[in-house]
Amino acid sequence: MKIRPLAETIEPQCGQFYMLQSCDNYDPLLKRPLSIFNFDEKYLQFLFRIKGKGTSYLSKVKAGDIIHLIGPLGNGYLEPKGDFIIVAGGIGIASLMPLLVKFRKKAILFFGARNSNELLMVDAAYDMAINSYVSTDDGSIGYKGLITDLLTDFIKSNHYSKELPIYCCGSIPMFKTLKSIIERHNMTCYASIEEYMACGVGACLGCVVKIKSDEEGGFSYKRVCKEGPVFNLRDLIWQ
Amino acid sequence: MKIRPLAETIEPQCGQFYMLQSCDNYDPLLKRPLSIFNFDEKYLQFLFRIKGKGTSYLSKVKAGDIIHLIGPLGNGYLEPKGDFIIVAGGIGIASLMPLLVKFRKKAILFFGARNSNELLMVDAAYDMAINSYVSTDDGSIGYKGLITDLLTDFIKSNHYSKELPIYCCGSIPMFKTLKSIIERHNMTCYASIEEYMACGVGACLGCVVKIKSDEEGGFSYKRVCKEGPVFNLRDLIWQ
Amino acid sequence: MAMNSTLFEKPNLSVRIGSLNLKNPVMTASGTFGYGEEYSEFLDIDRLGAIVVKGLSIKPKKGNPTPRIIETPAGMLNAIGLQNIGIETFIKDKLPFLRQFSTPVIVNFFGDTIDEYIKSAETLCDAKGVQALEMNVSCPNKEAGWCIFGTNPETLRQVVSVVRKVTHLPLIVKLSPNVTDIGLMARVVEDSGADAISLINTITGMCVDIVQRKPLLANITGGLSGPAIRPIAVRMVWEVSKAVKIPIIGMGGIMTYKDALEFFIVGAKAVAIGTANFINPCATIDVIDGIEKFMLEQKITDINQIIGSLRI
Amino acid sequence: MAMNSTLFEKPNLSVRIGSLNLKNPVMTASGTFGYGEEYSEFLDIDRLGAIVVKGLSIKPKKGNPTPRIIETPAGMLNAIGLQNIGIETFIKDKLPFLRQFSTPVIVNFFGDTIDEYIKSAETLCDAKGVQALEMNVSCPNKEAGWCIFGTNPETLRQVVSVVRKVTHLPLIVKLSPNVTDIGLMARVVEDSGADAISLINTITGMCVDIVQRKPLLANITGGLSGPAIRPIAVRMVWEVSKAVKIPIIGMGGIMTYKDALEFFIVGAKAVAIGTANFINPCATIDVIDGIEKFMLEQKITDINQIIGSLRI
Ligand SMILES: Cc1cc2nc3c(=O)[nH]c(=O)nc-3n(C[C@H](O)[C@H](O)[C@H](O)COP(=O)(O)OP(=O)(O)OC[C@H]3O[C@@H](n4cnc5c(N)ncnc54)[C@H](O)[C@@H]3O)c2cc1C
Ligand SMILES: Cc1cc2nc3c(=O)[nH]c(=O)nc-3n(C[C@H](O)[C@H](O)[C@H](O)COP(=O)(O)OP(=O)(O)OC[C@H]3O[C@@H](n4cnc5c(N)ncnc54)[C@H](O)[C@@H]3O)c2cc1C
Ligand SMILES: Cc1cc2nc3c(=O)[nH]c(=O)nc-3n(C[C@H](O)[C@H](O)[C@H](O)COP(=O)(O)O)c2cc1C
Ligand SMILES: Cc1cc2nc3c(=O)[nH]c(=O)nc-3n(C[C@H](O)[C@H](O)[C@H](O)COP(=O)(O)O)c2cc1C
Ligand code: FES
Ligand code: FES
Repeated sequence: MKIRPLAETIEPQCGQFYMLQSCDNYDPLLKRPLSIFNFDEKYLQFLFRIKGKGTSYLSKVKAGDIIHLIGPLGNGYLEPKGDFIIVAGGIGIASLMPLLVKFRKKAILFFGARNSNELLMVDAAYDMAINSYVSTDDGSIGYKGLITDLLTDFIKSNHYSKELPIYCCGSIPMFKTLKSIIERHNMTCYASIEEYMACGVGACLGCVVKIKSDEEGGFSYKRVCKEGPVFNLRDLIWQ
Repeated sequence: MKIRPLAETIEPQCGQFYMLQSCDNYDPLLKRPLSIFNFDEKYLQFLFRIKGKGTSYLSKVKAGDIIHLIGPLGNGYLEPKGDFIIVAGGIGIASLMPLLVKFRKKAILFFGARNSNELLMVDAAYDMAINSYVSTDDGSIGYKGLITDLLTDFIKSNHYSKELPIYCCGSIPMFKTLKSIIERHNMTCYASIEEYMACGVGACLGCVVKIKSDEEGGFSYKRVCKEGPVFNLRDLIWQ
Repeated sequence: MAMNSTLFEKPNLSVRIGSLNLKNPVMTASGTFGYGEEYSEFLDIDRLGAIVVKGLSIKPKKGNPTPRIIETPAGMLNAIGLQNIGIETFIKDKLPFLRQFSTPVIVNFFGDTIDEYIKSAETLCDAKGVQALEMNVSCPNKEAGWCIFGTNPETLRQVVSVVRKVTHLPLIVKLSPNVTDIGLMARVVEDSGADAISLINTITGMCVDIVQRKPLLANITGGLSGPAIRPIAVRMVWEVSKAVKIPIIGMGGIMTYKDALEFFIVGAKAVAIGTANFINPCATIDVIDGIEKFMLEQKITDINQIIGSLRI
Repeated sequence: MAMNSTLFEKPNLSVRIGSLNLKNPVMTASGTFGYGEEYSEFLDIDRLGAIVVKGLSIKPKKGNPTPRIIETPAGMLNAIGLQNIGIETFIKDKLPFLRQFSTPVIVNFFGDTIDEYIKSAETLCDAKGVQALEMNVSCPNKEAGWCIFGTNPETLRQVVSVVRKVTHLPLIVKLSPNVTDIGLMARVVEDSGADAISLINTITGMCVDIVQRKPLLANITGGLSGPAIRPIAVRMVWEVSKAVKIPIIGMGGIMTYKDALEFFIVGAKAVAIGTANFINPCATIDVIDGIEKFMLEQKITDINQIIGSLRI
């Protein structure tokens, strides 16, 4: 979806997101978080998967309609200094695309999805990466299996790759596997994560995740919308 | 709005109505009552004014969309045996149009509205009536003033007209004026009235009006959706 | 293979509410389904678990002036004022129609005084075709300064106990949600001998016309129903299910089988569909079909495996 | 002509809550506006009638595990668990930012015990820049088996009375809606010396994941807010306005100035905007502007002419 802002806006950073209106009335009530997928002076662009009521509303928005949105929000990716690795799971590519666009031919892309239909924008991504590895759960395109398997193989066979930072966005199981990989190889990984959000601006404390800290209990709750959505994967704690 | 029923339907009677879906989710919650405006073997047609949330939703329905509706509902007009008078206030024409269509060149039409924009379908109505009298509050078309004034003049100058039944649909002030006219001249008037509705089928008792009766208090509550929407104007009591 | 094929059998949807056997656990909520006739052209009444009719009193009641209903976000307020034709006329004019069906008829009733409750229950339990009584205790007590029977544990105990004595029919007490501790009210009802509890009745609310500065309902306040109240209803059913052992009939904002399942999981043995009937006349049937389909997909053979199965 | 021209003057929107003067009657609801900073890039804090900050306790609190929020029809459930940075850190790190503005700062606070309430109030009323206190009594009392302070008239009286003694600041008590008789609670609060009452806090609700059969909130239950509860909130404000003389701050589902006006008409002297901030960061400002425009159109010169003007 392409949106032309009616007021002047701040240029979004890679990995930042917007909260978009999800209905005309009060059901669904809350705005929906979507990562900035692409932007230029005139348009903001979002790539999303129709999941439920909110995204289905957004999918019906027509040219000429006005929708309300808030953003850019959150802390995006710490920008890479040299080459880097991207690991995208399904619609996670939406959040990572700005990195590929901004740092053309600097990224080694690992892109996994359930099937070829969910492997969105793979051609565009392919063109902008140094090298691309693709997998699907059903084998309909690329390797049949998990993208993290391809990543593991790649790291094993390319020793220099351990120096590269990983940028990733995907599902929790993917993050968990990635975490064990980076811990094994002592790598760095920036992960953009998702949580249910109400405000998107840090006010409601609804979107928190457990982050390692010196506080009592060994963790503190950090807001995905404010301190995130990008965190150092090492610091994330899932129960 | 034209709707093609997906299942077989009963042919609606003049003055009956349908309850139409008013949103995709739960806000607004209830269906909206609309009079049948026109129909043939293939389509049901409704004419409505955008008033609030529900009608604004309906106005956005596109060809190919599926919407849920219930009907035909209620008791329509007792069909005229000979010539008759129609008194329509604004969008009230929607309910009366089937009478004009079914009994071509049998009706003397009195059609009033706030302004020319609210005088919908006036040309079509004109063609089907024996004779038409039109008024607007602002004088933008026809007589400047109330349609009931034109009717009063007409009755005064056409004695035979007192024998004709009146069919009317409009606002409460219009009904009140009409009521005093028919009582003065001992005429009969069938009035299609509006009330807030929840179920439309007689189950919720939300849409009642006071109707003269022998019961304690001199009235009983009758359901507009079931015993109505057409009542004998004489029996209606407004507080 | 024999084992696998059992998965394709129709799951069991029947439940017991006291001595009442229901072929499935989906009923209509009182006041939203008239006396059954109104919806009989839209659905097969025989498919319902039970039919609960509009609340009745000994004497017919005219009900409140209009406007009686008003929409609210994802809900509606009603102040019908318990308009009804009276028990006698019901038995004479409406019950014969309902007797045609195999679906049990549950009669919802109320009174202004304890005496009226007793008289109503007595009259109803002599009527052929009434299989259970549902007492609406969300109405004001004329004798005690019009405070609501069902919001005070003492008046609640009193009225339920006396009605229990005069009827052998399964007695369901329908709780008002306008209370601090719904679990306490449920225990009072259980102790007073009721066979089952139904909840929630509507939550009191009001809306104002800001230009006229008048209440939008002639009665000033009304009862809120519909999806807006569902989370409150689910919570209350859960609290009651922890408080009592007698069966619970859950309701409040159920629009789909998914909503109904929330109520079963927190402990309702049956559910009732209210406001949803207005939006979709076949809501009850769609809920029944939806539950059955869900159970097939999830390979659950008996609805009783779902009831009260909340994992915490 | 001179007379006519007065109609075009800005209407008066200022109201008094106890000894507190507000330039307009629109505040933020606690917990929905953080500590002000979060929204400061979206709106001019100086335009607000008052800013009510997220509930604070003596000790910082981590809050509940996640998920903490879930959407419901026209509403949301939250179980943040009163996560907060603690009063000390608030005074040190957040208050200096808020002191920059002309808008009064009202601090919402709570405790697990009466002692914690006292300590919180004492500490807060010594802090420069805190203009009023709002006591959240919708939290469990650790000493009395975790029952809610604000749902029992006795514990409510006790906790309000002692806090009243330790603070000279305007004391607002925020009532829980999860009670049978909100008017009674309001009278208790008035008798105990509070300067104002705010209501409603969220209504307890729950949602269930029907496949996992688990509550959708980690905390099992949460508080319902948003447009879904507005009719209930309006009714409660009306009941309270009939029960007490002290000023009322109304809230619950206000999305637009129209909703706010319903609260004024039934008797609220000020309103607070909660969940609406999430959907529209400028909701408070839009409500202020909307009220002003409405008053101009309706030729009402003073908001006090609207307050409690319900015609019945
Ligand atoms: C920072 C961030 C960026 C995102 N970027 C994108 C993107 O670029 N493209 C895209 O397709 N999706 C993205 N998502 C996920 C997207 O927000 C959800 O798919 C969407 O909110 C689902 O709404 P729904 O009404 O369609 O679904 P429903 O399932 O009906 O939503 C029900 C409720 O759950 C919440 N919810 C459901 N799933 C999620 C989720 N994964 N994250 C947060 N809330 C959720 C919704 O907000 C809503 O409150 C992002 C999420 C976050 C947190
Ligand atoms: C039997 C009958 C036939 C009707 N036929 C037509 C028709 O053919 N064409 C047409 O334009 N209008 C017709 N109306 C009026 C139409 O139903 C209302 O304009 C419509 O419901 C307004 O809904 P809304 O959401 O757009 O407005 P809102 O003002 O947002 O509605 C708010 C609430 O008020 C109710 N409501 C508001 N006005 C009315 C009303 N006049 N009657 C009943 N409920 C109302 C709505 O149902 C809703 O619950 C008819 C009404 C009845 C009772
Ligand atoms: C229009 C209407 C009339 C009602 N009448 C009664 C009644 O007579 N007796 C009763 O016990 N409950 C009555 N109720 C309450 C419903 O039975 C039900 O408890 C409530 O509406 C909540 O369920 P819902 O959200 O599915 O509608 C009525 C509800 C509505 C909406
Ligand atoms: C996310 C969230 C957090 C809240 N936190 C607090 C709190 O800390 N203290 C308090 O008294 N009320 C709290 N509330 C209640 C609100 O202040 C308000 O009373 C309630 O949400 C109803 O108003 P609304 O419908 O406009 O949101 C919170 C509400 C929400 C939605
Ligand atoms: S969504 Fe409200 S704090 Fe993050
Ligand atoms: S709308 Fe329900 S009885 Fe008429």
